[in-house]
Amino acid sequence: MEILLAIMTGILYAAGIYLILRRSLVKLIIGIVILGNGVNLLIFLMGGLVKGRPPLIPEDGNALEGIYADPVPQALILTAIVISFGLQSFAIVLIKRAYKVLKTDDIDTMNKTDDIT
Amino acid sequence: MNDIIIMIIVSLGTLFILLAAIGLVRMPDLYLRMSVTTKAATLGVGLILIGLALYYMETSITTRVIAIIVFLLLTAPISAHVIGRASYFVGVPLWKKTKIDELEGMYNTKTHDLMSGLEDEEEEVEAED
Amino acid sequence: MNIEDFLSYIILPILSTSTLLVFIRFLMGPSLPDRVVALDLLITIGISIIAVYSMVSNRPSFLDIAMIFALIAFLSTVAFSYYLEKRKRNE
Amino acid sequence: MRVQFLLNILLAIVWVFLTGTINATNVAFGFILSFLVLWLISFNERSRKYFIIAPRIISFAFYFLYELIKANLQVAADVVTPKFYMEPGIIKYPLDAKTDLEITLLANVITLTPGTLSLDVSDDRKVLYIHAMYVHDREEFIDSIKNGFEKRILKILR
Amino acid sequence: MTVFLFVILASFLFSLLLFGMGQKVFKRMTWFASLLPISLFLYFSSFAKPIMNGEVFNFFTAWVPSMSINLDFRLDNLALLFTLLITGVGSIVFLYTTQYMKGHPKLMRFYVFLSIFMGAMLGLVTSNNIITLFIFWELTSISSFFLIGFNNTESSSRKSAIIALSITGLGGLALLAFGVLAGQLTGTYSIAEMLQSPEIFANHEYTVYLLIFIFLAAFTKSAQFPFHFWLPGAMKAPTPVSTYLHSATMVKAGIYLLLRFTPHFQNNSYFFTTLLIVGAITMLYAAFQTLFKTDLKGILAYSTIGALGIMVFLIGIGTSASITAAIVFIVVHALYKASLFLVTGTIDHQAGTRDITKLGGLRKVLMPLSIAGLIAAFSSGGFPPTVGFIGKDLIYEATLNGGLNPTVLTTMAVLTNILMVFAGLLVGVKPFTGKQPVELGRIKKPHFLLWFMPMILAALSLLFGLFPAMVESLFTHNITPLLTGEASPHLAIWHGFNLIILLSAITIAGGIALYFLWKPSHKKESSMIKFNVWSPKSLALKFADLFQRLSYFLTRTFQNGYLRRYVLIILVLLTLVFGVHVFVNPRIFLSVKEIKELNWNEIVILAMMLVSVIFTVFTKSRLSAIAGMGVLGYTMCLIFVFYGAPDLAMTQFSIDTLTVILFVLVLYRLPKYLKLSNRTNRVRDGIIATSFGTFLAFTIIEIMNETPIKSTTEYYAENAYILAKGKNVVNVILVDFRGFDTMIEISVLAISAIGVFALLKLHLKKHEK
Amino acid sequence: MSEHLVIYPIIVHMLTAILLLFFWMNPKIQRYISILGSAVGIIIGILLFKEVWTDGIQSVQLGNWQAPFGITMIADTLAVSLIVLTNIVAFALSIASTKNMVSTRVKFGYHAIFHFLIMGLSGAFITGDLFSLYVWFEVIIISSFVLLTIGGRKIQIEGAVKYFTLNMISSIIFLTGIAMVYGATGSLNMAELSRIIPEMENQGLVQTISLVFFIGFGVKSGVFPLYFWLPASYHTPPSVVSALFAGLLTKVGIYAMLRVFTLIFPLGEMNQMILMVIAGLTMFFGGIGALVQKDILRVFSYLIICHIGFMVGGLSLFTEVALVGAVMYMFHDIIVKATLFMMGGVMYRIFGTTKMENMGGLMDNYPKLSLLFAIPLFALVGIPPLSGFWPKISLFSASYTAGEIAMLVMFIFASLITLIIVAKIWNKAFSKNENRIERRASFKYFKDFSFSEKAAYIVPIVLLVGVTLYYSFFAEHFQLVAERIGYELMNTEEYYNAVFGIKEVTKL
Amino acid sequence: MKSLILKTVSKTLLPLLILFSVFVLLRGHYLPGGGFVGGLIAAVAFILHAFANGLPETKKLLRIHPGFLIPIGLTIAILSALAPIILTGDPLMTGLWQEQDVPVLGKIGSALFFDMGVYFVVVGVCLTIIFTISESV
Ligand code: NA
Ligand code: NA
Repeated sequence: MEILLAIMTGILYAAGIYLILRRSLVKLIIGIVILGNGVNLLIFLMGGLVKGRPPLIPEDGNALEGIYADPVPQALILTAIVISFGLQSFAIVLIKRAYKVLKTDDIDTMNKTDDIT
Repeated sequence: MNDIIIMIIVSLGTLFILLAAIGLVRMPDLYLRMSVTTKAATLGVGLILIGLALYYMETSITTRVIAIIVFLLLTAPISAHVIGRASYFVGVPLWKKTKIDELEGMYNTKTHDLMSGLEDEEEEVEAED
Repeated sequence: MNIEDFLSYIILPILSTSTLLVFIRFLMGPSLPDRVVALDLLITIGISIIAVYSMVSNRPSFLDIAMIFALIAFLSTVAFSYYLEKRKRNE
Repeated sequence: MRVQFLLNILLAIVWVFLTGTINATNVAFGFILSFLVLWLISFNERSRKYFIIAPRIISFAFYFLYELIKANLQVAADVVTPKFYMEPGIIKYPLDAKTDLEITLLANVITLTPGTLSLDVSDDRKVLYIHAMYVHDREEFIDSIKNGFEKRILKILR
Repeated sequence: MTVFLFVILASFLFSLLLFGMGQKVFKRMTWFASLLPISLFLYFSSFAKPIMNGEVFNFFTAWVPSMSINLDFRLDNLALLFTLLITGVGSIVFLYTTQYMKGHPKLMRFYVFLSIFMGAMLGLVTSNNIITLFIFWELTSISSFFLIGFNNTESSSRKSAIIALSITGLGGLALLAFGVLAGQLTGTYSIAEMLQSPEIFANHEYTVYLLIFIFLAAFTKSAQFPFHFWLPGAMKAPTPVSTYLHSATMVKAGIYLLLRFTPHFQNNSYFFTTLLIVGAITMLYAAFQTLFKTDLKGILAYSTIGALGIMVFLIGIGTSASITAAIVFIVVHALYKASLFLVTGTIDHQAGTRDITKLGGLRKVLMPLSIAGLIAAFSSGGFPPTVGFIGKDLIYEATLNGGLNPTVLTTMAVLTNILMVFAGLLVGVKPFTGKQPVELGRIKKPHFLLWFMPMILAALSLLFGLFPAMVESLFTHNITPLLTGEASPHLAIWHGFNLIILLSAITIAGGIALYFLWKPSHKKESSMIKFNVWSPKSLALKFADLFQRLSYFLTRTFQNGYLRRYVLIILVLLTLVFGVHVFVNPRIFLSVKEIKELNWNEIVILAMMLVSVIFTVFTKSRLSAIAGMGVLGYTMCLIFVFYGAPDLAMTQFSIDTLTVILFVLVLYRLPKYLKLSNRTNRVRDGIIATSFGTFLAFTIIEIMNETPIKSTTEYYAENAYILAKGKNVVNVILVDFRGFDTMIEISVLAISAIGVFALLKLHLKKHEK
Repeated sequence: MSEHLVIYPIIVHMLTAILLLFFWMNPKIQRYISILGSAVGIIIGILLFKEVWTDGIQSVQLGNWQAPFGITMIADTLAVSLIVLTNIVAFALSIASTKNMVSTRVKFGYHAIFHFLIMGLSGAFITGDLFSLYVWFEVIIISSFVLLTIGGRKIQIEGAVKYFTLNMISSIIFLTGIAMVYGATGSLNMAELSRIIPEMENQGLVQTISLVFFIGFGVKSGVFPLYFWLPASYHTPPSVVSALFAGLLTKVGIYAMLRVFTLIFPLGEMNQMILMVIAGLTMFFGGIGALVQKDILRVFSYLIICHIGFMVGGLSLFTEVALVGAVMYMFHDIIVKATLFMMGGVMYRIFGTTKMENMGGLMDNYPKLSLLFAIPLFALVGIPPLSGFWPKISLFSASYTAGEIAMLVMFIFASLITLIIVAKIWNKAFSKNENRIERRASFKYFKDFSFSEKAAYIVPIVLLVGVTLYYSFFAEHFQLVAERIGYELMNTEEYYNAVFGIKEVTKL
Repeated sequence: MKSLILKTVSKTLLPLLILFSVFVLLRGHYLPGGGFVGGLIAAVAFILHAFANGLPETKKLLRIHPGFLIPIGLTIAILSALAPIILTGDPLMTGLWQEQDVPVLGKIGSALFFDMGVYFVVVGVCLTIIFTISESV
């Protein structure tokens, strides 16, 4: 499973990248969301996969014993998820705003910023 | 003994879920699919959860199972209702063998008003586009 | 066959298969509501999977995930419906 | 005021259920918490009596369960067999239920039962539109609901 | 020390004082500015005596000691020569300007720049720290930029200023490079102390860079071919500026630098040979150019370049005689050229033109001025008994005894000098002789200062010519040994009949003949224009233009406004990183065993994940894409559930739901789906994305084979409950072990909420934008 | 209390921001709070600096969890110097914001986000944890993103889209790098990583991960060819905001590079080579970009890129002297770039445009202002002894030591092209005669400003110019600091010891 | 959305969901959950209410602007982080714990307050974002 998930991570990155390279702002944001999923999966993998053993100390115990899933990457992913949510929500609103102001969601028409004028 | 009961209940639940899944694939139109899935799946999940409550036999778990079932009973029909309504509204077609459609023409597409047909005939329904 | 084996070798695969079937509907569509309904059902099945998995791995706390699923899954359905109606009105 | 109090108690019970610990402090905590919640979202509208008659509720629950399983089996049979026996249609169902709660409860129960799906309520609340899988006869279908779910629900709520 | 530092800084403070006075106050006391150069001249004169006796003064204050950059000044005879020139000519120019620019609205600003320039120049020639020297060097370039562009309303003078600054700026940076390298190699920034490491300058791995940089610095500043072209352009500046900066002082900074480092490069023949060649080319080229100019200042500009060429040429010969000649020639040139410039300035001021073809017969009105012009012209031409004669003598003496090829050197010197005679006469004599053209109209008599100031300089030319011992004892006596280690030849106006005298005579005769035979005209000037295409200036401008166009092209190519292109570049780079890694360092750990161990659930999840990704990417409807995203998130949840991350599953699920809601709320406003990008693009992007994903997957698999020691994780497992009193270790990490991350994380959320609110609600009124 | 000083730079701005949120609807009070917060920030910065200077590197283990288990906050000389400079810039800009930001903007949280941004910067400088660094970066990105889009005009939105996308991608790349580091080492503590990574057997992997970080930081710091978001967006927001960005944002990328490539992935020959090429190209493309631009803010934007090359170049040479040069350049650049964009704002108010073609006559009409503006402009070029000059000595000399004459040539090229560009600006805006273009209706020109409005525009510039002049004439102070930083960066024991509480601090 | 059914159910779900969110918040330290997920659920409750009843209704219900919850939450969080500095002189974020267990909640510590801060911020943020978007057409 590890290897397949690693490949899956690669696929998520690839998909995210491909979407970011499209012309639609919406696709771009979806691409970023997918990339975010890819990163999360990557972090998750980097902790090592452990099946069915969440890092919860049993009610009658004082410490995690035996095999358990690495809690650190989980904490990292949680933080990362929340942060990307903040950024994404702003980005989604930016699409709205961009559409209102620029009347399009085609990225290729947004090239006035770099004109030499 | 207990295990057997749990196994039966869970199997039953699973079966209903499988049924819902098959129904979702097989049924010819959206409304029928929803008709099949909402309940079969809700029932299935409910049964499995009951099996779970029996499996653990702890108050805290049982109460939570009940909570989930209540939630499901509250929310599942809501989902079906809102999506069904919206689908009809945007014109998702009915199966060709549908016998009657008494909802046809009752929605006002501009205002989303829904008539009953029992009003004292006051206004004309705007023709649909 | 004890119950855990039964659950993991018979029930879970069936649930997975159901998931797959629903997913096929998701892919087939044809309309957006079809997909939304499929998504909704996916999540419902997910609740079952989590419940069963909780028994298999003897982790009652997984039930909490199921609880969250049950609670807020319908919200995206509501949102999609909202979208469909709004868009229709805008056209 | 009374309704609020009842609701408060109801929520406190839900809390106790959620936490799964039954003792005085937890009940008290649940009560205070639900009081706060209710205060926060206090309903301004006048509500009718809520969940008063327990036995009716229980009997209704069993009836519902029975209907649920019965209908499920019927639908199941249709789903797994190759040929479709269904005759679907959208029916205009005249409502006796009047209040929000009555209508909603009825609609949801109808939806939860396999083979039927409440699509919408007309704005004047006179009609519930139901999509049904087996409409052999329109009037018969309406009657089955009238005498089944609607009657029971109204009995509980009125 | 304090006094000396104050003296160096005085000009800057003085300029601030002037700026503070404001234009109105200053207008009524323009003479006030001249106090500065005069008092400084007097101050430096006070050192003349001890320095003539061989004394050297050092002034040292630490400034940035950790970099060994110090206010380290050293007043030796060479420095004294320049300080006297700077303050002396400065005094004259300052006084002259009071009348020349009388009533000019920006006179105060002019004096401010001029004072800054003077201070910079004084600092430059007295610095013993090469970095400090560079600092003052740059300041001269900058003040020169301001002064050339002083007539700020004329685009031509602004353009000239920028060209001058570009060239001298390049030189300045080269000087910094030289200074830092020399400092690095010798271990000191002190110019005097650098002498203790002669091998560095003679023969070292890096000596070639030292040479390149010092030449670049000196040649640009002293307008050597092919960098000379900024100097004629600099004549756009008011005449006093041309007098002061671009003939008498600043342009000699390069010469000063070369002289200063002559001892260091004593054993480096490349140093001298290069100087010789460049100097020769410059002097011949520039002198030749004077034939085709009609503007008096143009003629003077080229003759200045020629003179600078002669100085470099002389230093290049590298003998004590040539160095002595160079030193004397500096004095000679400063006196006559400044004088001629001022004469030109007065002519311009009174007659309103500098066109030589339109000038003539001014001697009647401008009698005293014509005398000054005549003397200056004679000194320029090397007529006895002016000091120019001595200078020319020394040049020939140097070339005749020059090591390389005396005949060639002498021939070149004679040719140049003939042209210099011509140029001097043209400027100093021609406007006053002959008939006054009618177009000039009635010419007013100039203010006393406008003829007296050039007269002083002319008189000095005469004085030094008559008493060469003054020059010798003041300067050459000490400087030549300082620079060459050998005694300087005795200066005299008459050495008896010899080859040198003969050459002098030939030069003068040739020059006079040319003056009478060759009449400058606009026709001749324009006939030269066709050769201008190949002049260094037009080549440089062409290069600049080409560079500008290349810049435009490159900038537009890279920064073309297309976001997708930008993204593509970043991703291609990243793909390369991983790709190179995979190919250079292949470690493949795929095992079939793992695939066999898969169970049905996992296969379903993976399949769903894969297909939902593909679906999301390729679906033609936005909403379907979002639904696909939802499924993807859902499968992630399942993975989190199966692999022991309940909190993650919960959070991922709720966030996904919220994201869907957000999208949905926003999207219904958008138009139907997008135009598709063309096929080539899609294929290209597909290839990049796929290869990126592939390489990344390989790298991830490789990393998964590392076996890190997870001491942190173990610590959390043991202590989460005991020390932090929580049983959900993930939550304990979030609120305790790494709690501050969460604090920041909620700040991020807060900011984004404010942002959303502001973005949608804030509508600025027009005037607020 | 004083042992907690390390985190106060963060806390001050966080509390200020929160307080500002409570006064959401009261712009007047917000302005005072903002200025006060920044002032306190400066004081705390200076106190912390003093402490670090006298007692060596300071660290705090958040949550009282010994390293590497908690998050370490650590202030070494580099961090604390940047904190001080950041707060100075923040203070100046707070003053500027009083009149520069219309009150409608203030009502939408401008000041709060401003302080969140400063908090983010401080956090990024101080944190000793790799993942925390990421989190701080996100604070910076989101706040800058909000500041960039507030009041969104058309071009602002376009710029924001580019800014967002590329920065988001860079974050993802950075996070990918962090994940890989964690996967390979099991640690996130930078000090601990500095000991684990050199011991790793698979150095090829280390090399690759380090490049992932380089690309991530490269986007943020704006190196070639990753800088495209910068010229696309920096000219779009109000001048105070672009001043903040110009002064501080890209520098955070550089800071991260300095930190990561000395502590965690000390540059090897290969990476040195890569960085060197990138630095050269950055200077080249930044320079030529600035050369062809016609809008003064765009010129400044490209100059930011061009000058990033100096810092990356300094890092790439990877000697103590070179790092000193890079750090010195960073100090200078923070102040001067912020000043320039403020100045651009004033010029916009004077001319009603930022196009250089339509400017002119500053020197004649505003001589004192011109003198003021000349200082940052010429400091930018590095006209000695102004601030831009001092780093060059170290950079030049490090180029020789490393035997990289090509690097030196690029430094010279960048300096020269800057010189030419600044001269061009001077000619067009200051010295050329006034361009009589039609006055914009409903636009408040500088000359129509009240005294307090003028002051709000000019006082911050004077303040920052004062710092520049201080740097210029007392470069020794900065140089000593930079030398200590160079030492600390190249000798990581002190950092390690400070994190792990080992008390044998060897003083410089 | 104009749906009677949805409207009615949303009113029932609202208190339930809020209750549940508090539950999730309080048990986070021991079991999956915590301030973040809790906050999200509370937000979802109000969002659902808004979907069903329209935004003005929901706002009336809330009385204060949800954005106001953000600084409140941040203040709670930062105060609980600063508490150790002020009270015991320990570094920022050091956990302070009461000796005895409190009924229902278990041990009360600064971490709990911190999580509460998170909860409020999350509610405030989600509601601000969603409401703002819904309001601006
Ligand atoms: Na059938
Ligand atoms: Na039903």
